[in-house]
Amino acid sequence: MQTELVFSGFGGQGVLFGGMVLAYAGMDNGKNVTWIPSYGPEMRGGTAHVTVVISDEEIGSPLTRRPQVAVVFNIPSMTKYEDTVTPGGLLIYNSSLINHSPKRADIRYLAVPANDIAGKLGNARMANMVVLGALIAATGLLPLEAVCQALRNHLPAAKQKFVQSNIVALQRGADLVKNLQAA
Amino acid sequence: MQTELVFSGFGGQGVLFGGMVLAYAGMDNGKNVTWIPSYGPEMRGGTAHVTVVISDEEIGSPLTRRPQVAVVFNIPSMTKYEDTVTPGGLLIYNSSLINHSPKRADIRYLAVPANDIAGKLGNARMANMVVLGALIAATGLLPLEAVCQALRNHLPAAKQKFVQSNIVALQRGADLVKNLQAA
Amino acid sequence: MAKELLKGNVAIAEAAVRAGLQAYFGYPITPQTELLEHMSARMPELGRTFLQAESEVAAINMVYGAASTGVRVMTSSSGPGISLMQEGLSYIAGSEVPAVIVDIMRGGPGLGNIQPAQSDYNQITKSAGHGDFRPIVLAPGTVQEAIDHTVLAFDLADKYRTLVFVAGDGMIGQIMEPAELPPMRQPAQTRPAWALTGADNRPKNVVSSLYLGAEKLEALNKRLQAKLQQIKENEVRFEAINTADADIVIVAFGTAGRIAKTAVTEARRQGLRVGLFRPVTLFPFPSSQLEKLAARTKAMLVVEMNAGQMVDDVKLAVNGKTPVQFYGRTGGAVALPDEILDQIILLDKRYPAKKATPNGQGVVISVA
Amino acid sequence: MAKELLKGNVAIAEAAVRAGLQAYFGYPITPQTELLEHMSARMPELGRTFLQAESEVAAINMVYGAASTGVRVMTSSSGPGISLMQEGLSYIAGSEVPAVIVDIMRGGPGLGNIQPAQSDYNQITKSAGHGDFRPIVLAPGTVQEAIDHTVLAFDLADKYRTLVFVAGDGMIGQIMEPAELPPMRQPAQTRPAWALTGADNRPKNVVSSLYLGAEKLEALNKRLQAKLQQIKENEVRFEAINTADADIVIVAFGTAGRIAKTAVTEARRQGLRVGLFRPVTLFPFPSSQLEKLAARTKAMLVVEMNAGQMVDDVKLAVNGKTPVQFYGRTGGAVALPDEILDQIILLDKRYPAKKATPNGQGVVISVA
Amino acid sequence: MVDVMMEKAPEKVMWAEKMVYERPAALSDIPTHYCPGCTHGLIHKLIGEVIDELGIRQRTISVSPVGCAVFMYDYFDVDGAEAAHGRAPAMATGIKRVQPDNIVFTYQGDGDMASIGMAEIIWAATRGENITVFFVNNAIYGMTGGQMAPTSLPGQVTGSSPNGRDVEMTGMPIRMAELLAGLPGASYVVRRSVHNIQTIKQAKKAIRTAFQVQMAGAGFALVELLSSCPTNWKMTAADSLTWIKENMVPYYPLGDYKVADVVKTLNNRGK
Amino acid sequence: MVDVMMEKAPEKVMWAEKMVYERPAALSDIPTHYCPGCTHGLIHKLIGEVIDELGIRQRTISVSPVGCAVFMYDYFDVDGAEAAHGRAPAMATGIKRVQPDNIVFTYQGDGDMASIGMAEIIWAATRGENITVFFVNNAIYGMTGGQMAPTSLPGQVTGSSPNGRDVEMTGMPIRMAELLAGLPGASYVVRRSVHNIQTIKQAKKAIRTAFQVQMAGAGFALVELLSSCPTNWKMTAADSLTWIKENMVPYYPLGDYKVADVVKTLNNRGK
Amino acid sequence: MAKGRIKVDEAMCKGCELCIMVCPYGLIEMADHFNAKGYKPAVLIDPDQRCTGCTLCAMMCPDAVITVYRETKIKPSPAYA
Amino acid sequence: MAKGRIKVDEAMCKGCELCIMVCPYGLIEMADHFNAKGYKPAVLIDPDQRCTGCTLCAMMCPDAVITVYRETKIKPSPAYA
Ligand SMILES: Cc1ncc(C[n+]2csc(CCOP(=O)(O)OP(=O)(O)O)c2C)c(N)n1
Ligand SMILES: Cc1ncc(C[n+]2csc(CCOP(=O)(O)OP(=O)(O)O)c2C)c(N)n1
Ligand code: SF4
Ligand code: SF4
Ligand code: SF4
Ligand code: SF4
Ligand code: SF4
Ligand code: SF4
Ligand SMILES: [Mg+2]
Ligand SMILES: [Mg+2]
Repeated sequence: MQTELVFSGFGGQGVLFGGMVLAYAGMDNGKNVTWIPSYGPEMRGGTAHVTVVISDEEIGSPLTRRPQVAVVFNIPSMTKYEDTVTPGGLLIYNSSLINHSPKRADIRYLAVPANDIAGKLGNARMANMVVLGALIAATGLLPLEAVCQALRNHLPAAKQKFVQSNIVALQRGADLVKNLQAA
Repeated sequence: MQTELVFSGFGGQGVLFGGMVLAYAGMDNGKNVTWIPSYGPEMRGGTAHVTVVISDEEIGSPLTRRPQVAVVFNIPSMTKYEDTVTPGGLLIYNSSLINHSPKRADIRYLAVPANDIAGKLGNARMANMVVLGALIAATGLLPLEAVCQALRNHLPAAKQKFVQSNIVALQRGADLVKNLQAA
Repeated sequence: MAKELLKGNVAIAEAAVRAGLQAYFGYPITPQTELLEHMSARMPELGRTFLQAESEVAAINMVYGAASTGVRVMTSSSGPGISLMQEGLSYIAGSEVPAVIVDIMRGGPGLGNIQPAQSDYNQITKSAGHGDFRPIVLAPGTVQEAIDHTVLAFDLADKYRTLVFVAGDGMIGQIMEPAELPPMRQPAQTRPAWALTGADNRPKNVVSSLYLGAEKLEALNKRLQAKLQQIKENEVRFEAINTADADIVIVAFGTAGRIAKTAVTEARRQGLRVGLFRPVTLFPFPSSQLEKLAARTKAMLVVEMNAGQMVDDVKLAVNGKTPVQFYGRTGGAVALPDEILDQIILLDKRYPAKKATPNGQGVVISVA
Repeated sequence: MAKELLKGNVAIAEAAVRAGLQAYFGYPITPQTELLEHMSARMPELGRTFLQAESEVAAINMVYGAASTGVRVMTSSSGPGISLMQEGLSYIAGSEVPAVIVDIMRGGPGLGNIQPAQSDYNQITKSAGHGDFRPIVLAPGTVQEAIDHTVLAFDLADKYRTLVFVAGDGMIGQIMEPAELPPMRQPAQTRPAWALTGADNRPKNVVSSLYLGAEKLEALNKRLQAKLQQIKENEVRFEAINTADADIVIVAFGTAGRIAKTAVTEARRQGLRVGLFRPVTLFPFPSSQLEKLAARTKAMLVVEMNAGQMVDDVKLAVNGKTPVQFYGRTGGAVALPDEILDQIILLDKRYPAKKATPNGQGVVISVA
Repeated sequence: MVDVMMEKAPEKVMWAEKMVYERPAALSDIPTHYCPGCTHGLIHKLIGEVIDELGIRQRTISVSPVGCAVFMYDYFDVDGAEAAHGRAPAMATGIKRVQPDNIVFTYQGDGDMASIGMAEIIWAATRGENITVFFVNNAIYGMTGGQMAPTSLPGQVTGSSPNGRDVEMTGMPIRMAELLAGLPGASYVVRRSVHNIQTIKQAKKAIRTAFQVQMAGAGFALVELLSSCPTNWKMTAADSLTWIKENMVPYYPLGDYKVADVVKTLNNRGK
Repeated sequence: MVDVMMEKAPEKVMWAEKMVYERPAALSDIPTHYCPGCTHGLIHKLIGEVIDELGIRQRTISVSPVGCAVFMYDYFDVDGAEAAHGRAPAMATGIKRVQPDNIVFTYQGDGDMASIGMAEIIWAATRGENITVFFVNNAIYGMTGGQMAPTSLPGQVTGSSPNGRDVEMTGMPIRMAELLAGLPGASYVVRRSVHNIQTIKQAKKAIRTAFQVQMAGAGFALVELLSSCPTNWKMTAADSLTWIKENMVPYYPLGDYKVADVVKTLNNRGK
Repeated sequence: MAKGRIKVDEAMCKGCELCIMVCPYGLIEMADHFNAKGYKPAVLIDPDQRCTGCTLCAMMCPDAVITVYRETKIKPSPAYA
Repeated sequence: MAKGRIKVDEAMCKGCELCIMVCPYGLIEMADHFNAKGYKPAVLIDPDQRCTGCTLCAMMCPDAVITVYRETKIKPSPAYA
């Protein structure tokens, strides 16, 4: 099994970090993973993308034209990636910033009011973790606990103090999906 | 017909210039000619060589391993070129500076006390013209007058004042050979 | 050691440190800058030399200096910086001191952009600046390989007293994937006999690329060419996947090579007999290995992230024994598996299967 | 105009002046220095720009600047200096401004020496620094050709907005032989539409090699490759002597080519059917012309003043259709006619005459 | 361009709304890629204003550096060239020597000019090339993401001096204005800043003079401008300006380092 | 090495012949390729004498330039590297940084250092590299046959300034000692000459100090030496020395341009 | 005091807040909404018309996105008489 | 005055004449013959033993080919006593 995911948003929205946590979790769970950002002099202020591949096999191409999952944090990213998601795939978007009417019928959409939720948790910068939690819950790609553990394992010492609040954010994102699914 | 000549001596002995006058004379007489010096950071103090080719045909190689004529102005040049002259060829040497017993029987040697003659003419720097005059006389490569005319045609204006004394030196060199031949 | 999630640039830097690197000199340039940044933290920590040079010209000449003392030394850069190093590279080549250069290629020509590319293939494999020399060039396709190649690069550099390039691209530099770092080796405590360390109780040593007089310089060149010959004989490395029964062989290196793997897998899934030949050493190029394959394949497809450079080496290797097709993307664009697959399908239709010929020699078809 | 006895370096300089050169920027280096010195006298005399730059790096970037304004501009150097120009060359290539570079090659690698060599063939024909570009390369064999090529270089540079090299060697630079200079052309009074002259009554012009985003840079590269293709189709130049009935064809360029003429003459005298194929454009390489010859010849002998560089282009051209043998001298040594003749004789004995095959296609013999 | 709009009917005096500041025409109407609050933009604006005021837009040619200002040619509505890293002075030399009637200016960062481009700037100044140079000193390599620059301050933490610039290893930061002022070929060399309104005004004046020097054929003119890099300094835009004032200005004193006599004459004329 | 030889039988006092000057041991026993009377040789000799006197031959590493001194590694009996044109300071940096116990010196001509190598020398000085640099200023490109150097004097006729150096076009000759002295990283920067016995003695002293600075780990030391090029100046060796005195010294004043406090201490200790 | 106003080009504003810093009357604030580039643009909040059109904000704006207008007395031209 | 003499390494001398220039007593001249490199070497012509061994010539010689000897008083050592 191989899953290709794209994360995209403004620089500063924690896009790259969200993808990296997922990659760590995949690696710790014995998967092959690749994480490759777009990079450029316009990073700041511009748009940041990252492609994450999680696979049971050796990963050839770390890039994909048609991801199974796209996670978009702003309108330009929505515009860019909505069409690319592979049929049957999933598009998760930050509905705090994106007001969107789905164009496609052949993919699933998941609206996560990530900034609102994160804001309520007291730190708007954790929107990315909210989305990641939702992603995990919606795809079952990895156990949520694996992602939590990845934070514990790999956040540098100086940042370990944020682990707990990040985990709460992950949880909220996951809960949101569970509630939706329950609904 | 093609003639390949090498001139060799210390820098400052006018070796390159001697070859160039010959090349000019060849060109003015409708021949194909090439003139190619050795060049290097050791030019001064070191040894200067030039290869001149005069030909009725288009000239391919401007270099030769076995010149028909070698004109040597000092001992190192003698050492280097004596062996290279093509059998039947001619080796002209400045006997004012080189005290030499010929090694080979298959080439002709011509000893020209060029510095002595030039010194008597009042300018040791004209030794090269004395040798060139001898060369012309000994080979008949070109009419002597052609060489004199080349000086007139091609010496830059500032040096035209030396034309006449150079011609006298050429003449002395040629006379020497004629006297030898007459002897 | 356990695998870690490592960024290519950082992995190369740390691998070099662990291979006993004594000195690093470099100048920032995207997409290799994390390499320099890692060095700036690690080298001083270990009491070794890190210096951000004033330019790539200075960097390569500092490398030249340090290399002259017989220590392990490296620099890293990308296109424009590598261009500025050409004179220094040529001096290093002519002086026969060992040095490792990492080139994380980006789109060109000129300032171009900073996306991944392989467009410096000719520049780094065909010469080391002016003169007749050619460096060893290793082309990793994964972070693990980047690590392994870096260590290998130092060993080869020392073994042959030569220049070795590790040639990645922006993708290899920027990707993170799990990989294992080598154990830490300390810089060698002794110096080679030729090294400049002071003429104490021995005749003086000289490091120079100046050989006045054609005979002397020709003698140097003969020695260098003999060395290159030896390298050609002993150091060829490549990866061949599914080539045994392949009708079509894709030839691709580095990032293009790893991406092509996905295309090959997909092609096999569709029932096409496709293989992948991935040169790991770009110089020495695995020519005879490719030539052997040529006899059996009905066509080869060379995929590069440039306008067609390695393709000439492939053609030289197969020497007309099989058609060679090229597919390339330029300017930082990357050929993705689906495009490569399209090319495979086209090729498969265009060429009839090759009949085995007596001596294993195929019918020669001229290729445009 | 009458023929004059001209030194190659001076002849090139004066030819450039007469081709309407508006600016020269350069830095002294043997064996091209007379070229710069001639410019230092002539250009100011004509009210044009001569500037001795602080380095070759500065020189090529001054050339880049002047070229951006649409005037005829050139520089000249030799190996080490050409290496230092690589980055600037790549910028010029990426910006598509016309410029002429004279490379009077000397022995390498490194400081090497100042004797004539052809060892920068790969460096100047396979790339212009980093990135995918290749300049047009003209290789004169005589002073007259050096003059003609210089004038042609400017015309081609303007026509294609490209880099053009005149690639000589120390021998071409230092030799004197009779040649005729072209008539004096004044620098053009008008500037091309793209040139930087001030955005007065027109939209602004930009000269840049920066194309952020792979699509944009790929579009540039497609345009550049299309240009190179056009150049390949229209600008191939070569000289073929006695090739019509030749069993053996010598392939050599520049000085090696002219020296080989003497060997061919001598070989014919000895009854051997030998011809000479002399590529005049090294890029575009006369591949199809050579390929045609390959069908008929029993072997080709490539002679170069290097360790074997153009020989790969010859092999690529003949694509296995005839054996290709290499004979080279390095480090400033020059292959003389007698050595070449020896090689011809060896080759003649080694290979049987080729039977004409139906389609003009020869038997393929693999060459090491 | 006075945009007159009637308000209510005038009684005795009339009031009209006049545009008193607008984006200079010499700037293109497109957003820059500079980070929020980055004073590269501010310096562009000042240059644009001066170009407008001097009426030289149609004959100006800009030379962009490699650095954050690499796209400068997009931001000015003048002919523009993009130089190789550090080589803008050489490229400008090439342009100006064949186009003496054009006004040629370069714009270079500290990495571009003081590190890789050291030889070219010293030589342009030494020759007294008749060009105008803006040296934007932000004590960091902005574009490549924040490595140590030649002008990074002692102890400054950067991507390539993670423990703070160690001057034992790297030497003290280089003072370009002082260095270049010592060269006989330089006619006008000053240092300014843009960290508050007052310094901005002074900077603009210097930029104006630097162009006037060229217009008068009076030789090499350079304005060093202390500038911010909020992103790589990891500060807000406002804090960055304070950092310039408190940390950079003390090491890089503002002032006139070389004002050749011929320039003084100009200045007087200008008044 | 006192070569004692008995003369006639001594009466009261004994007389012995002592060798009071001989070729320094640090120089190899081979002739140089320098032209007759070229003071490159003289400067080599002084360096050799100092190396002998300081007893550092066994740990010295020389870095040759590209220029007439390119073969310097042949002429000194010390380990030697041959740098690319202008890059000796970078190469020396590479050597010294990994071999701090060696004494590393470079020797560069005016073209090598002041033209193509400007960035590298400024940066070595700025960083305060602990190396010793000899800058041999002969106002000409000797090796390539006499083109204009950055230090060629106004009006000087050279191969590339056939009508005399035109300072309007090329700027005034550059004064390296003054330029480098301004850099904080430089500890010792002086200019000397070798045109007569007195200046030769002063030059030797400066060479000695420049090595001592390095031995003390006190940073960057540079001695500029005015030197002759009889061949390309087209003068006799003797006239060349006069030319230095009459033409070069006025433009390139001899003197100490930077003697850092740490160096002064050294000097006192040396006494 | 002359009356003034400013116009911020919202789409081009980067929300750097430097204009806020220099306005002598504290008349500029950041909007609550994001522009297309993801920044909250500056807005003039001047209910009491205290803006003098002093241009300080415009002088400081790195992105040159502020236009300043000021009311000035003008001599009535004949047309208005 | 101390007595001295110099030895010129003829093969290495380049005949530049700088030693001639500095000898306070004019004791050095150029030989009439050429050495192997083509130069006329310097020779000490000191019939009156005026050379003081002052080393000026050696200090000036660019090619370091002059060795200087000087007679000096030495304390008789016991062995000679
Ligand atoms: C030859 C070369 N080396 C390195 C680079 C990478 N590079 C791009 S911008 C830059 C530094 C820019 O710093 P600075 O000049 O201070 O400008 P800033 O971005 O700070 O304005 C570097 C090193 C390059 N493009 N070319
Ligand atoms: C990159 C490069 N450019 C040019 C040259 C040619 N070159 C050799 S020496 C030299 C100048 C030497 O002049 P200088 O440094 O003043 O030394 P001098 O010979 O006068 O002692 C030049 C330009 C070279 N070898 N390499
Ligand atoms: S990185 Fe720094 S210098 Fe570059 S645009 Fe951003 S703030 Fe400005
Ligand atoms: S050319 Fe000049 S500098 Fe070079 S060795 Fe001769 S005299 Fe000395
Ligand atoms: S013009 Fe002056 S008063 Fe008005 S908003 Fe701007 S700074 Fe404030
Ligand atoms: S200074 Fe300009 S860019 Fe910054 S917030 Fe104010 S208006 Fe917007
Ligand atoms: S040692 Fe003194 S006196 Fe004797 S020859 Fe030399 S300079 Fe003259
Ligand atoms: S100074 Fe030295 S080289 Fe010159 S003539 Fe005297 S002994 Fe000979
Ligand atoms: Mg900066
Ligand atoms: Mg010099």
